[in-house]
Amino acid sequence: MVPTNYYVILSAILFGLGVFAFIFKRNIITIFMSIELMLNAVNLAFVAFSQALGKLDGQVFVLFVIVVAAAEAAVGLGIIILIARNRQTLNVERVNLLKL
Amino acid sequence: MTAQLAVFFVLAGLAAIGAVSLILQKHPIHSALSLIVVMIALAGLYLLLGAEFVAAVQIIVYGGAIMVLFVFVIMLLNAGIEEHTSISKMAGAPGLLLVVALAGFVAATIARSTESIQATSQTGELASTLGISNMLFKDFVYPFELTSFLILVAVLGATVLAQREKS
Amino acid sequence: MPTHPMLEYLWIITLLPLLGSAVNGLFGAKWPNKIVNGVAIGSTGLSFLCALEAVREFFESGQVLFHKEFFTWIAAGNFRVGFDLQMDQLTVVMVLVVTGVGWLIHIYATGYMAHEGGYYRFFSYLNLFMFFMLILVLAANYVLLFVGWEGVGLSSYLLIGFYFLRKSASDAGKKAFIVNRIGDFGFMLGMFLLFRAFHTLDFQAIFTSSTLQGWPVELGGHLGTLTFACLLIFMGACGKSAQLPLYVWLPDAMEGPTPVSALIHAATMVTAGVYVVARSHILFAHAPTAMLVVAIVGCATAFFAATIGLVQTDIKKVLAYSTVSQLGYMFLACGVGAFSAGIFHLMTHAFFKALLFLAAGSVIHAMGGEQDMNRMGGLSKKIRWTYLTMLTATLAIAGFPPFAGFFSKDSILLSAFQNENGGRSAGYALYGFGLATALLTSFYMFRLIFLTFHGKRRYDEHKVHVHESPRTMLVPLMILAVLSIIGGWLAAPAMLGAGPDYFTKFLQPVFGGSEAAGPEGEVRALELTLAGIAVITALIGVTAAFWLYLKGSGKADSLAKSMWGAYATLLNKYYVDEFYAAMIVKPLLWISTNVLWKTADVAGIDGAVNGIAAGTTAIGDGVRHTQSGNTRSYAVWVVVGALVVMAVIFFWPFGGKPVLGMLR
Amino acid sequence: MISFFLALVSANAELFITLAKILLLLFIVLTVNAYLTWFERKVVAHIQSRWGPHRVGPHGLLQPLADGLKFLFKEDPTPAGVDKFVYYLAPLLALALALTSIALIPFGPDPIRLFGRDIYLGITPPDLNIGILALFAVTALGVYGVALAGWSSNSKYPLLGGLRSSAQMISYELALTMSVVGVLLMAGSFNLKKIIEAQAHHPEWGLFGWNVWPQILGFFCFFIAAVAETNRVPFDLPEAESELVAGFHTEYSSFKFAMFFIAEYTSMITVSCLCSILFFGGWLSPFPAWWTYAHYLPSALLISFGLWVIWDGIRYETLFGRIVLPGVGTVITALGALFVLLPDVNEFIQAPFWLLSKIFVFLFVYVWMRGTLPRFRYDQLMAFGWKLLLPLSIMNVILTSFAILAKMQWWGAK
Repeated sequence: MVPTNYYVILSAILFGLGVFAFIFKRNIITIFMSIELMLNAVNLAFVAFSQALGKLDGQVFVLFVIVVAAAEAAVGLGIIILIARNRQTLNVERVNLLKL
Repeated sequence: MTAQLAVFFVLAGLAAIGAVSLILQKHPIHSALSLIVVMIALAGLYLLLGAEFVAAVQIIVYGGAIMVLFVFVIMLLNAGIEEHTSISKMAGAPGLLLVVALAGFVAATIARSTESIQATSQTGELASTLGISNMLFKDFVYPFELTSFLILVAVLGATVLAQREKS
Repeated sequence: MPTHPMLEYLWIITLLPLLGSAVNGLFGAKWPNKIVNGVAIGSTGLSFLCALEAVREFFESGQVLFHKEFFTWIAAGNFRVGFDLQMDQLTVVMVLVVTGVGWLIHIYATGYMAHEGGYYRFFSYLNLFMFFMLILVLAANYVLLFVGWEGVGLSSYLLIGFYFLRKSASDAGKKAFIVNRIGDFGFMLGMFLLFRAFHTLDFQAIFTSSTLQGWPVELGGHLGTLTFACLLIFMGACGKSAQLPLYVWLPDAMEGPTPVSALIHAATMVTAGVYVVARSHILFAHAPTAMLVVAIVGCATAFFAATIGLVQTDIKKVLAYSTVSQLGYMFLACGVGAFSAGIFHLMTHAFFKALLFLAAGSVIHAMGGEQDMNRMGGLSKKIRWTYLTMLTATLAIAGFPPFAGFFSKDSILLSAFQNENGGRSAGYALYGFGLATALLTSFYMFRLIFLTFHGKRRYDEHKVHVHESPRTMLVPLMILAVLSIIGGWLAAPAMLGAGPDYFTKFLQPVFGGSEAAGPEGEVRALELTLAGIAVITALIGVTAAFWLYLKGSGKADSLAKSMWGAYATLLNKYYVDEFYAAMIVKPLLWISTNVLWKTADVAGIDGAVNGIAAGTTAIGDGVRHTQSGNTRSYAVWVVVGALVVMAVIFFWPFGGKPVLGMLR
Repeated sequence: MISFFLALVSANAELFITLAKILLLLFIVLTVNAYLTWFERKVVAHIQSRWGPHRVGPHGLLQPLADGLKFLFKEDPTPAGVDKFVYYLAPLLALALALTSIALIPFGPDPIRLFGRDIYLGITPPDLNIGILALFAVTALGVYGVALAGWSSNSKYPLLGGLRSSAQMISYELALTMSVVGVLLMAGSFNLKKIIEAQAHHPEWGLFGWNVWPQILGFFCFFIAAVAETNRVPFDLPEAESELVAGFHTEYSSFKFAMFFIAEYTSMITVSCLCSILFFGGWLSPFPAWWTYAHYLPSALLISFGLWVIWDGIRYETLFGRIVLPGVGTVITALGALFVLLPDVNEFIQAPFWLLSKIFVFLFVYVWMRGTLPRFRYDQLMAFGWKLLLPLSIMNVILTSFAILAKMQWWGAK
């Protein structure tokens, strides 16, 4: 029997790594992937808790998260394609018109 | 129960390594592959937790659809090695500190919250799919419907975004 | 179906004019005058009829006070004000005067204003005034009365400034408004005092309250709550009824159209003060000091205004000052406890003063807008009806029998003579001044008549072609003339010993037994002698005027030269306006300019605002650099935010979950 | 030494049994794959009125062996500028996933007793709770093999092929899943065994109890989508010879190419298995239960087939053939006879027999389509998938659920 804390710590680690990637990667697509990574970490915590508490709500929420992630991926990738088309780059630091 | 622990550590190590390599890889497609590894490892963990339905969905949707989309887009845009610019000053040392602090906080907070939960002996009861479906279509039916709307909107948005304007 | 429908629906009387006002004000702009007339006169006439019906039912119900609350207006703690109206004998008099005279003046105005611009506006204002005035007289508590009070102030302001393109007119409007504010301030304080004393502001509740029954009469010198309350209320009355310190606005109010002067500044509104004092006579009865003050102020005003009236050359100004002095009479009456006499004079005065103003308006109309009496003369042939009616009114105001003024003024003088409050001497002094005022009144009124209608004409025949006014103007004149003849006969039997004073008898339920129903024995003898004296003085005044202004025309000027100082003083109205300007207006202006404007506003408020703006801009300039437009740095900021939230959750000191705590 | 080995085996037998099963299955599948190519070539040849492979061995039966040897010993150049890791990963991934998917398929309901243990046919126990979901999960990952191969080859045509295949697979995956939902609703479970048993509610109905009849629409959607998933004709755009030299595996040769090849044929087999399990009653016999003599059908078929082989072999032109073929024929005949003689065995082989025969039929249909149908155009493909197939399958789901609801309402049946 694996203690719940192990799962939780693992999810924390994954989340941290996701944040790290979110900040330190420069490729938009990779950044987007790091978001997915964070979502997965959260999912892991959800499932772990649902098992620990003996309730299924956590798993249901994981399903919702997955659905939302799918929608987000669809729209986000569409946006990324547009950016790549218009700015001929995938480096976020080159996409910096968003300032005064 | 050492077998379970061993499996857990294997999968957890796999996930962690995958995440790390997602960061270290220079080429987006390698990052994507690492992420896929993470996801599959997580699916394994879900199985270990007795959440087999979630595990399957994880692989089908994340592995089979979302990540495929990523790979597809990477191939479509023919993304190369990411160039190493450091225009942003914030995303340097301060960012690193912040990330570490955040991870620490997350871990500490969650750990503290788990103290209350004594690991009940869940033998991953295998009928969980039925329970999930009951919950999903009884208690959570309205959120469920809402997600369907969300999907619809997302589809429309993606379509609008992706089509080249006739000019 | 209630037994007394009109009483049950008393509010209809007040509402009709408001309706007319709203209709005219909102839609009248496009309409031809005829429709506007229809609406205005219709609404007022209808409300007049309703008033008559209500009065009939009131009599039918045996003259018991009718009081009904229609809805609760304000309810705050134990402070409760309802929109409730009441009907008693006093109200009957006031309502009939207001609606009746008001209606006549409406009719007159249709003729007088026929060629003016803003026709619908005028009638909208006039109806509005009617509405508020009716609220004022029908109100059953001080607060509602105050609503009417302020309302009439508003409409009078609007109407004085009717020709707002003329600076003098708008200034006069402002002046009236501001001076009234001073009085209203006192009135409100009085109300607060009353509420503190009685915990209610309802008339009946106060007057019949055990508190008041058990209240000791605050004899001379002892200044108790009631004295102060009465004095403050009287201050308001002074403002509204143009008594001594605050009378200055009324003469300027003549800038308004003549019907307005007739309706508001002669017949109805200015008598509101008298009405209020009479309404709260029970309070005054408990405060002799206040009574004395009222009497003295009234008497002084009467004499003072009369003196000014002597030398005015503007026909309306003369009438204005005579109004002030007549109001002084009324207050004198109230002051000496002869409330019914005061109300009686109020009524008769409403008749003949309205008549005077309308006649004067007719004259001005005939002269094509000329108001200076020195440019008139010898009009009696040309405008016969106007002349006759005006003569009637003059005789009435001068107090010749059997005209209305005679009886009312006479009863006032009698009660002044009998006054004990403050000692006999005070009574005699009051009587003396009253008599002198009567003399002056008859003098300046006949001076007006002679200068206007007699002697050789002093205007250019070719420029001005004099013409009689249209029938719409003449008919009201005649009606009012009749009224100012017979209006006083209610008191006649008493004087002739042929029965009681019906008017006093009628008002007795309101004012109680304070006055005997019809004088007896030596009192009647005294009354007759006093009446004789009064008539003689009036005759003296007439002859003096005749001798000065009709016989030898030069005499008046020579007299004026011989005693120039006094004449100039009178001509400049005792320099009161200048005095006020120097003492009050100038310092106020200085303070507002240098302290409030230059210091407080510019330096303080503007400084603060601009400072804040500048600071914000500076901060923005500083913070702007964080917005580098670089997505990664934004990501870092997101992390910072998340970190803060987590820190809050983690280090939440007060136990419990922070977020839920906030939600709860 | 031997004793130690035995001890090891008996110590953790489960593990070793599974291992043995895996090896066996691997062998079978690879062989079947090899002979599937032979079969395909033969059938297509006959469709096009040719002989097909005829030189190597009698009826070209040894052709697959030759091909295998060729794959093994051919030179294996790695193109310049490829992404090495991914380039090597792709074929492995494809093959591994294909084999995994077949590993999830149960070939029979009840175990054999061997060495005192129950041994199930198929690697995983047949009542795997999320069997079908697991299968879909594995097949869903199948995209990567193709896509990555196309991308990593660092060459135009493969890239196009990879793009096409990933797009195509994403598109048809939806239809695939959706069309199965009907069956799942009727069975009320993800468990393949339960799904099959659900079709045996009325044993006397025989093949009329199968899911095809109520789920005919779902079946067509499923089959078409499955064909598209396996990149077979008429959906073989990723490897359209005439447009992109050989599609995603243009740059692959020798054994890496073989892996793709095997993966494709294996997934064909998987799809056939799924079709027969989901819609055609899996291992159920098409005949009503009380036709007991139908149980002798397998042996009858075997015997007659064996006799035909012998008859054909005697008059074969080459000496080698005249020697080998009759031998094979006799073996087959003997096998049939054996089944007849051992009734338990006969009973036992019923289920696998029917399943395998159904799979065989579907494989034949595959080949048949390849021989007859032309290829879709890309836009046609997309339009077909999104605008026709997906709506149809969704409609199928809706209709099915309504029908089930009505059934619950009026006949109160579960």
